[in-house]
Amino acid sequence: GEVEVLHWWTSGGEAKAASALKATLQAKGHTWKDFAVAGGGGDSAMTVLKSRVVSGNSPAAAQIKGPGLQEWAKEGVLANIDGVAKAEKWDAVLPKVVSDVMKYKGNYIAAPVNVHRVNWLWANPEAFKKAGAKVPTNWDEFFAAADKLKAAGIIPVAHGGQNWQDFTTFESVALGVGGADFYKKALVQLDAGTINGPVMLKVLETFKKVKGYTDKNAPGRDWNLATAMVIKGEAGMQLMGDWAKGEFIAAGKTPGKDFVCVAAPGTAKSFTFNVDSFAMFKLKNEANVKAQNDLAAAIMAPEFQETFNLNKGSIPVRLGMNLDKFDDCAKLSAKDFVDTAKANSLVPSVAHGMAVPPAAEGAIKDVVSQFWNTDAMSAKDAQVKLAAAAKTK
Amino acid sequence: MGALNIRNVRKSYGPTEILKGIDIEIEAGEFLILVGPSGCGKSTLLSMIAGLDVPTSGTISIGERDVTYLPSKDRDIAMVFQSYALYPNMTVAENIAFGLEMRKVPKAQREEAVQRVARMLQIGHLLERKPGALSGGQRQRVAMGRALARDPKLFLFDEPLSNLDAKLRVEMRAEIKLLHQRTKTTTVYVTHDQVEAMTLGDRIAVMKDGVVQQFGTPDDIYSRPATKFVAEFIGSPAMNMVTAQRAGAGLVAHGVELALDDGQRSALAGVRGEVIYGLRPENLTFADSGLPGTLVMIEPTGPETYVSVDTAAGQMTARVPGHFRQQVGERVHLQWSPVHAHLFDAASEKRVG
Amino acid sequence: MGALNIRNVRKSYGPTEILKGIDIEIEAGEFLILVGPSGCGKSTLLSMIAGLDVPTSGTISIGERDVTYLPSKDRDIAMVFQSYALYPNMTVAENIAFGLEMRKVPKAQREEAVQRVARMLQIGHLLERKPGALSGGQRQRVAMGRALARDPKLFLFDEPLSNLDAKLRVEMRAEIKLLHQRTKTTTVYVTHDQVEAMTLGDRIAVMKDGVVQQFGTPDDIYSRPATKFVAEFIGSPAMNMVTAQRAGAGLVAHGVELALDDGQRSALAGVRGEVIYGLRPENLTFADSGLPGTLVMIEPTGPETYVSVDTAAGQMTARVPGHFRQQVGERVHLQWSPVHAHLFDAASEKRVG
Amino acid sequence: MSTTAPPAARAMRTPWLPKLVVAPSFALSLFFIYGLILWNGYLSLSASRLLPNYEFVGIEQYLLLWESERFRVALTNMAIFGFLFIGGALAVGLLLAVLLDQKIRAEGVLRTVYLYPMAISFIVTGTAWKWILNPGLGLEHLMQQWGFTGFTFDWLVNPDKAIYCVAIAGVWQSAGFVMALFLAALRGIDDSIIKAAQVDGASLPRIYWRIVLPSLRPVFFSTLMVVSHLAIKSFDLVMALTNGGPGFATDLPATFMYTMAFTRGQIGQGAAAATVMLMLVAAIVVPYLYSELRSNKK
Amino acid sequence: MLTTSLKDMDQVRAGSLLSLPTSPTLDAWRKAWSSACTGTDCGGLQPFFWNSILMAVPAVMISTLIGSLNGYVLSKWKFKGSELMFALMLFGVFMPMQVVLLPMSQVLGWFGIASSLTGLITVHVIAGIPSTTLFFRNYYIGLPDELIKAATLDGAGFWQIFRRIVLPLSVPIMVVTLIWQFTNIWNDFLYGVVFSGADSKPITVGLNNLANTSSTVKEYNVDMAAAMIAALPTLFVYVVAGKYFVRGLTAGAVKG
Ligand SMILES: Nc1ncnc2c1ncn2[C@@H]1O[C@H](COP(=O)(O)OP(=O)(O)OP(=O)(O)O)[C@@H](O)[C@H]1O
Ligand SMILES: Nc1ncnc2c1ncn2[C@@H]1O[C@H](COP(=O)(O)OP(=O)(O)OP(=O)(O)O)[C@@H](O)[C@H]1O
Ligand SMILES: [Mg+2]
Ligand SMILES: [Mg+2]
Repeated sequence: GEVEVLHWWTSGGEAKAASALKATLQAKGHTWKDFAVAGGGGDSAMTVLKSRVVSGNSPAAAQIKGPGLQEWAKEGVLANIDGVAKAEKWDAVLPKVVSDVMKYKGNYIAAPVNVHRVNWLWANPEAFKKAGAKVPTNWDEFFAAADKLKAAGIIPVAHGGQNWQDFTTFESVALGVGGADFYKKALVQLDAGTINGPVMLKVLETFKKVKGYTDKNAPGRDWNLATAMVIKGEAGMQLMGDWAKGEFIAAGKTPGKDFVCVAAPGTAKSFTFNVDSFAMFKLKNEANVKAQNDLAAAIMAPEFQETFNLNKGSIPVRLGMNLDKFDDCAKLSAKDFVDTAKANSLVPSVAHGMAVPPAAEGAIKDVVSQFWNTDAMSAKDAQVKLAAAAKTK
Repeated sequence: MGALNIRNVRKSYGPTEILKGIDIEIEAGEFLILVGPSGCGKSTLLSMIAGLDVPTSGTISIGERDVTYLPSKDRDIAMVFQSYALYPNMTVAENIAFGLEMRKVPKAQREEAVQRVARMLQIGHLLERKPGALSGGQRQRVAMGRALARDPKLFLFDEPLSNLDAKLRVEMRAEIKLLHQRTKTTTVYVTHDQVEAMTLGDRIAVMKDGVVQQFGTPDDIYSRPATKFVAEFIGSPAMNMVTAQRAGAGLVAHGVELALDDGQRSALAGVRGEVIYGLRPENLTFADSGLPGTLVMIEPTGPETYVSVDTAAGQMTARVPGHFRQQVGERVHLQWSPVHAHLFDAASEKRVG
Repeated sequence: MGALNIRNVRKSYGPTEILKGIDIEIEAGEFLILVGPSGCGKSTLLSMIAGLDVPTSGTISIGERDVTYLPSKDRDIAMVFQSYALYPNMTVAENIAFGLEMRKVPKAQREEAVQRVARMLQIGHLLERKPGALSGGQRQRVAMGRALARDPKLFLFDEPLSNLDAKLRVEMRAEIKLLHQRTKTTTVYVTHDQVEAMTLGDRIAVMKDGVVQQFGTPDDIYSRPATKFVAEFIGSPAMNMVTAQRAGAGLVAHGVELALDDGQRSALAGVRGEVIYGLRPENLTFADSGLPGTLVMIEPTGPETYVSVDTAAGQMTARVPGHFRQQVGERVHLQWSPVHAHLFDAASEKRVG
Repeated sequence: MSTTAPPAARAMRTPWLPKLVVAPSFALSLFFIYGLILWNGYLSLSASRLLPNYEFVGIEQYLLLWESERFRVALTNMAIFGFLFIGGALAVGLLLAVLLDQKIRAEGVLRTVYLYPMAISFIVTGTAWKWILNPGLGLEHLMQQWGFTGFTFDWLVNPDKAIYCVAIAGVWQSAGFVMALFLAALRGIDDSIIKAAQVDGASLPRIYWRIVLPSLRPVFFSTLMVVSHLAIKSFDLVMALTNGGPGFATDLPATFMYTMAFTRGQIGQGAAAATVMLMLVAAIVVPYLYSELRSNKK
Repeated sequence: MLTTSLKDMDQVRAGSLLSLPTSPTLDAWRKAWSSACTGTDCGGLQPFFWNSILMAVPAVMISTLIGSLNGYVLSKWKFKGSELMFALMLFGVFMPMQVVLLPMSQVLGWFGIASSLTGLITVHVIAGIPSTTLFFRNYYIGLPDELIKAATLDGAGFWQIFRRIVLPLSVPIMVVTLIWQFTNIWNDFLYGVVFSGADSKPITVGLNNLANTSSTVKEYNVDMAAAMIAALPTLFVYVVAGKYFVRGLTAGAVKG
């Protein structure tokens, strides 16, 4: 059969990883039609996907994640892949938080690929040494360290200019300041009482305080340029998901020595995840359905999970894998993943579309970004707007 | 070849009526001259004959066929535009050959035609130029060439020689005459040149303000102008006009008795009110007696001289051959024969007798 | 007001030389007429005087100032273009007022000037139209108006009356003459109309192929043409030319002895080879004796008639006043007085005597 | 043409062929433009989210839109941006065209240089402008390095000013094309009227202003149309330069619409935004179109 | 940009963006052209480039031709309602392209040309007609009507006048339209990504895939080289077409 796969893994390591998947399928005698659309964290890909579906020309699989899966399923265009899931015992190897996302009305409709941890803090030890600061573990320490860095003429926090970057910082602050339960209530369930509560106000204030430690050229900067600032020691630290590691490694730095990865302040016991997954679309051709099932199986196979995540910097979504080949940051991530899953402090990332439906997500992000960028806006105002945005359906 | 029949043609641009009911009919093979003051509607009429514009009302037929609404390209007409309308992107040769090409004339024949008209119009050396690199007269000749290369049912010429020097004009005029004698193609020709009008035309239509004032042979028009307007318009310098009062059977202007012959006298019998007494400058001669006056202007033009004289009956211009020996200010006498006088009813401006 | 001085001006377009060293000098206030066959370079010369083009070599001065390279707008010149070059986006009134506006003439004065020229050119009712809605002659008058509205150092007219009817042309000619007499503005005027050339000009320059053939007063040009070309070019119908051989002190053409007076005889003494004997049509008369011939063509033009006669010395055209009573084919005799004969050296085509 | 021509006259003046020639394009545009406007209008009244869906909900989407602060920002930006961009592009383009029309030697090179910004992918354009306008890297940095320490230029990162940066970049990008359009028209003009104006004593700027440009009126009209079209559609530009940021300070209706319809799965909302935008455009363009076509008839 | 594309990766990361390359190398160009990954395929931009050519050339030609024909009719063969027709078409210029994406794909689906080169060309042609018509129509308005009249008299029909008189006089506007259409179509991303098939994707999609990484290291030098490659054909078109901005096309045509 033939599988057409829509994804936005187009460059470098990602592309290599995707090629591995392609090879697996080709080994099983299927053809792989590559439909790669990069850009905007998948925005363009979504556009394409929609028009493909509308023209009655769906691909076999498409990279969709989080609540988006549910929305697509609701439109009735996704296929049920329980057959593969049963055979491969997905229920057993996936944390429930993750598998829930992959199901619609109890049936698997998508196969997960990897787990990114979003609540990381990346720091340049050199810079910290120079400033005489220590890598923070909570927000008070964070600001103390930031002050010292600033005093040493180093930009304390490297930051970029897209709204998801703003929100990555925001959700780390929320998790660190409010804790996992608050996070879930406020940002996953969008509970109005919590959003209007005092904790949220504190979160917002803290968040705005971080802004003070970024440089004024941040708007419009790509995240990797912000990372480069940390690498070069122009900046001390950056709040960013584990993909930032790729930049450090590509620059020839070693984890633990040239840079450190720690959980974002106050979030060591929690884990905001960002899971990439492939939704399977309803197909007409039998042979292609077979190929589609093989694709789903292959995605969850340990070999692919390993190759892919090694390349991508993330960790396998499948529990209980051998992580010998992974680096220390990944190992820590994997350990926390399991632990937090047990402790019920494994939370989905809003910034990366894991927690709330896109419409609400967009509206919330708008408010947070506006708050971040508008010096005149008070935390109180932001809170009111946030509450309004949370009501978006 | 076809006769041309224009019946009650009117044309308005918005609220203003340009042509006010034109009726002209000529036989197949005739040469019609259109003359009239600037802006009287000559070009407008031509473009309706050509099918470039439609009359507001009235019909136009060529031969037996009503062509009023027939598209231009099906009328088989060749035209010289007053504004030339050369194709700027084509060379002179291509401009000339274009009409033939459109009518699928074989290449060899086209080239021959180009050569023929180029010789006729003396533009052989310009064939490879674009119109932008030509002088005014050369452009006009190319515009002519475009029409002459063809062998149409009807030729329309809109002042085709106006930008040529006198010598060339004479030659071109002769060529056109020759061509017409050979092919007998019905032709409509607009001109301001009296010599052209008189020598080329079988018939002349004199227009004014969208109305045909007189339609007749050149000789008719010149020797028996139907209206005061035609009389003044044709002939240069213009006919001298004296407004005269009836005095018994005769005419008097400012105390001067104007000579009349018997025919004129009887014709005048039916006219009430004032009469206009017209004399062409070439019919005035200087003599020892006659109407006295003072020389006020002497304009030598070469072969003849225009002499203006202030008389009791008003200023009169005489046209005399060769040099004129007297000086401005001298007293002279004008004489003429009454047969040369043209009489018009001052009220209707129509010819009397 | 300034004299115009053109010194050895040459102009080439690519390899072809259009003007081959023009030398013309006129006094302040003079009226210069440029004539010459189509394509001889008249418009080119005007556009160099206007500063729209630069000579390849030579200089042009106006007054005391060398303006060869001075931009047009600083020369204070008004010009009528042969191609009109009206501003299509402006109304007639705006077209006329534009030059004044550019010279910062106050609005009231501009409007007055527009009214003045509109009256003069009879285009008062057209002032609000765009050029696109005008007839050919009306456009030409607007082009005139644009120049006449101004009061420049120098007027340049490039065939300004070619598309007007004879009557209007006479009136316009008179207006121009009047204007010139009043303002005494130096003027260069291109025309193909002999009457205009003879009546308006203080001086005439006859050009041919980029060379000035003769430069002199109208009378000079007409009665003493310097070359065979000038003799043929000025005057319509053209001068009759007979190629004659020396026979003793006299001249013989095809066995016919041609009359000469004493001055001519002695002037001819220095000439070797053939001689061209020229006679203007108006100097030929019909008589009972003289050069015999057969009538071959009779063209009545109204005031006079052109008569072509086949003689032993070649075909000759005579211009006779009024109607001509004889018929084609009849035998006639031509007579003339030797004082009217023009003699040219056949080799150099220069005037003899 | 006269207004009272009999029916046959009209028939003669317009044979069927020309009509046949424009018919397909006309049908296509009717179908795609007006069909889609209707379709879109309907969607704006539906509950469409991720995919089009025809459940009718009335004007709910418009109410939502009315309350959306982001949409209001987008409209305001459109006005500011549209004005600056259209004005700027026309002015700069015209100036360049006139300069290039002066028979200068390097015309070919300059023309390409001016046009080229339009050709470069927005990915690159955006990056380049980000450098230039970024206070820490570009202009401000450079000026400060040269010793003008007081020089600040932080518009790009200032939410209130960023839209001006977008306009500047927009002008830079499209002025070249405007130039090309004008240049084409200038080249179609017969020199003789320019000569006449010189003789009339007009200086070069005056000639252009009074004679040449007025006769470019139809082309001016095309240009204005295209530039406004660019303004309304400046999607790529914003995306590349600011991605709508800081925050959504540089959002334009086009980006708003796209985000709503495709990123956020609120097609109904996007459709409503599109409808509002089209109506606004129509309110401005239709009278202009009308007057322009009227006056051309003459 | 050029300088960056000539640098190697180490220098890119180390140096300031404005510095000159210390050891210029064409590696980035080579990589961008033939071996950079744009998904699971690592064939560089090469295939995309040819796709774009295959798409842009016919789409530009067709839309320009249609535009000039429409313009010709709407300016020189006016009929009752033609002005209205023009106005209606013109309004299409303002259609936001995002709005048409979904319905257009539906329609293309019906015709069975969704996700194909043909479909993409069709979309570009349709999208281009309003502006090309606008350009030509307004340019032709300025051509003297007398020329059309003279040609009709010479016996030329609708097509002959177009081919022999009008087209030769439209060189400058033709150049502009070609430039406009080529640039738009060549640089279009949205239509290209939505309406093309897996193996007919245009260069912008390739470039975008190459330059946009969600989470791995950026190779600026390759990105820049790729961007340059993608921009070269337009440069070529500008230089070549630009030569035809000839002067004074209608000189000597009419008096007036
Ligand atoms: N751009 C050009 N390139 C080449 N030759 C040209 C150009 N413009 C004019 N000529 C030639 O120069 C010569 C002189 O042209 P000019 O317009 O001065 O003639 P003219 O005396 O005004 O003639 P006319 O009485 O016909 O207007 C002509 O033979 C013409 O063909
Ligand atoms: N498009 C138009 N709109 C309004 N009036 C027009 C239009 N075209 C011509 N006219 C007017 O119609 C009248 C007749 O024009 P036409 O061109 O037929 O005159 P004409 O007899 O050829 O004059 P000329 O000898 O000056 O060429 C003129 O008064 C002119 O102003
Ligand atoms: Mg006329
Ligand atoms: Mg001339």
